[in-house]
Amino acid sequence: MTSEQAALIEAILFVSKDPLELGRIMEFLQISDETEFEKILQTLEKEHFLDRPERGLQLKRSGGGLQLVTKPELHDSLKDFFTIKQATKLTLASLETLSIVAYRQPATLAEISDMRGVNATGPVKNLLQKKLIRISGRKKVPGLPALYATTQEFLVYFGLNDLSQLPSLEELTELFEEKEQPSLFK
Amino acid sequence: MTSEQAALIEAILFVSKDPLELGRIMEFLQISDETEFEKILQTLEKEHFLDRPERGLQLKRSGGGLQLVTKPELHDSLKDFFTIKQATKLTLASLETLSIVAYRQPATLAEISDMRGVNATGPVKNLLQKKLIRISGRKKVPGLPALYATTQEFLVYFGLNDLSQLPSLEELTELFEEKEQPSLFK
Amino acid sequence: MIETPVYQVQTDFFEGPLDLLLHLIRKNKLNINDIRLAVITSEYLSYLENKQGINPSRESDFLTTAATLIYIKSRSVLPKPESLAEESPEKQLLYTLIEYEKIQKISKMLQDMEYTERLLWRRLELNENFANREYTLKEVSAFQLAEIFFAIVRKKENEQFLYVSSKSYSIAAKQTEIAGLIKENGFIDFSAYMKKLDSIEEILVSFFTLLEMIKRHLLIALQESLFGTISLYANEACELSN
Repeated sequence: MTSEQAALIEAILFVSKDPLELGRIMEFLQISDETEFEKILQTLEKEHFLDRPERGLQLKRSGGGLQLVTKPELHDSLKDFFTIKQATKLTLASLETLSIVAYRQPATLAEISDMRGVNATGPVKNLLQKKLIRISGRKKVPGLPALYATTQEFLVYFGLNDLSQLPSLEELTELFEEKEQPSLFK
Repeated sequence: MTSEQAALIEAILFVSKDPLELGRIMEFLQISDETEFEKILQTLEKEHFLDRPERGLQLKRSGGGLQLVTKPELHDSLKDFFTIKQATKLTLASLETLSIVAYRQPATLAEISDMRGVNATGPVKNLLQKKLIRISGRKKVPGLPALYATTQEFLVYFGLNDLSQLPSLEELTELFEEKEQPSLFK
Repeated sequence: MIETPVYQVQTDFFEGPLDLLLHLIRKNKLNINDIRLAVITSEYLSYLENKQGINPSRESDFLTTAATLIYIKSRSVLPKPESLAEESPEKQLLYTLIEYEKIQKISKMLQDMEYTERLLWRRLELNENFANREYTLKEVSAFQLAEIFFAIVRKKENEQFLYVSSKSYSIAAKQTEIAGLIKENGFIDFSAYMKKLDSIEEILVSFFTLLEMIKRHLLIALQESLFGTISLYANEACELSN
């Protein structure tokens, strides 16, 4: 096995996340003898991966193909590293309520409950406590119900700079329906 | 650098899709001294990747982080092997628009169009979709037009570590002056 | 990075009027600080007349500059030609040109950098499930989803479906439904899925459910081409059901 062959095998396995068929790799390296190829693979696997404690990867055969994967003994460390520690997530009822407030604000509790088909008192209270919505005023109808709108914290949660960053219909029209400029030469 | 550290760095870089922040890797390896970490990285880069012709990968710093990529000399072979086309290159119109955003950020669509002498709606839309630019806010003028700025993906796409790595306009002029035809800056 | 061979993109057209003007200035070996733009006006106009290098969809931009040039020229033949005064249109245009020349330099530099970077292949550039297809897939932003979403809302509004449904929809139920559909079919065609929904409420709830699932990395949205359909896939790294 030449070092060029080893480098190429590593690179193609790295790029393609799917197991690669042995036949394709053989063809690529212009090796026609299966026994020879098998020997190359075994040398590669042992000398470049398994026998090297400084390497975090190994070769794996699965589904009739060859794949690069991390070594099993690193599993726990990797799991630690890639676990995203999330702050408490919003309940689904709260999200649902929030979606209505975001697009229909300012909205009253009755309007929100109507749209959800269930009473929204709980979620509204929850969202108020989490400061994702606030009372922005009173609707001028009998009983003067509170009107709810989204807050600064809402923007942060959804990664928005300001409410106008929620894609508006106008924005989308401007950016995504570019009209061809009328040609003046005809 | 222990072989365990080397193996771990390789494994986490292999698994993560985006460049990994150096700080996160340091924390993971429980290294607090930046100089020490820098030395580890340089040893790793040289001894485990660059100096080994049998390896197809190398380390790359971009977007403020570290990433595993294939070696540049393997590009043609990889292109042959994978019939898939790489993502299309940017058009000149998009590159011009991106240049303006990169150097004048944040900039509005009107400002970009003015500087190019042609309407930039198409390229802006294209760059938004490619996530190379983003809406960073609103300009406080009538109509509150969106302000565009470059993204993290912009850095990664062009192999930059941070925006300060872009040459200044003065440096740029010097760089181009010798090899260019009659320069307009004199 | 500047030393790498310049990877030129050939285009049939000048990128715009400024590009053409710079070309004419260079061609005539003129210095931008001495130049009277009136000198190259007729040459500019002949390009426009012959449509040489003129992008048809940008004709109006070229014409606007032509009008400015003619105006500048007409001022220059007045008995008392003004020097390049503060507010003269010539000075303004020259300033724009100088700035535009910088942009061209930066563009060339970015192009070289792009060329260099494209030699390095990253993982996931090829999505695992599509290794044998001919097109590339890119992740789409919430912005694009929103585009389609609003198009559907508009359509629904035209159909006067607004508020007709008395059914209520919950994000929890939607998430289960979407997870089920993806499990069954492997993916969801976003447009087709949204079109099947029968009320504004259901669309809103579905849309926010999808956004949230994407935000939580439960789903990946991919688009085959610029205006192609958007497909939603389960993110293998996550359990769809949680």
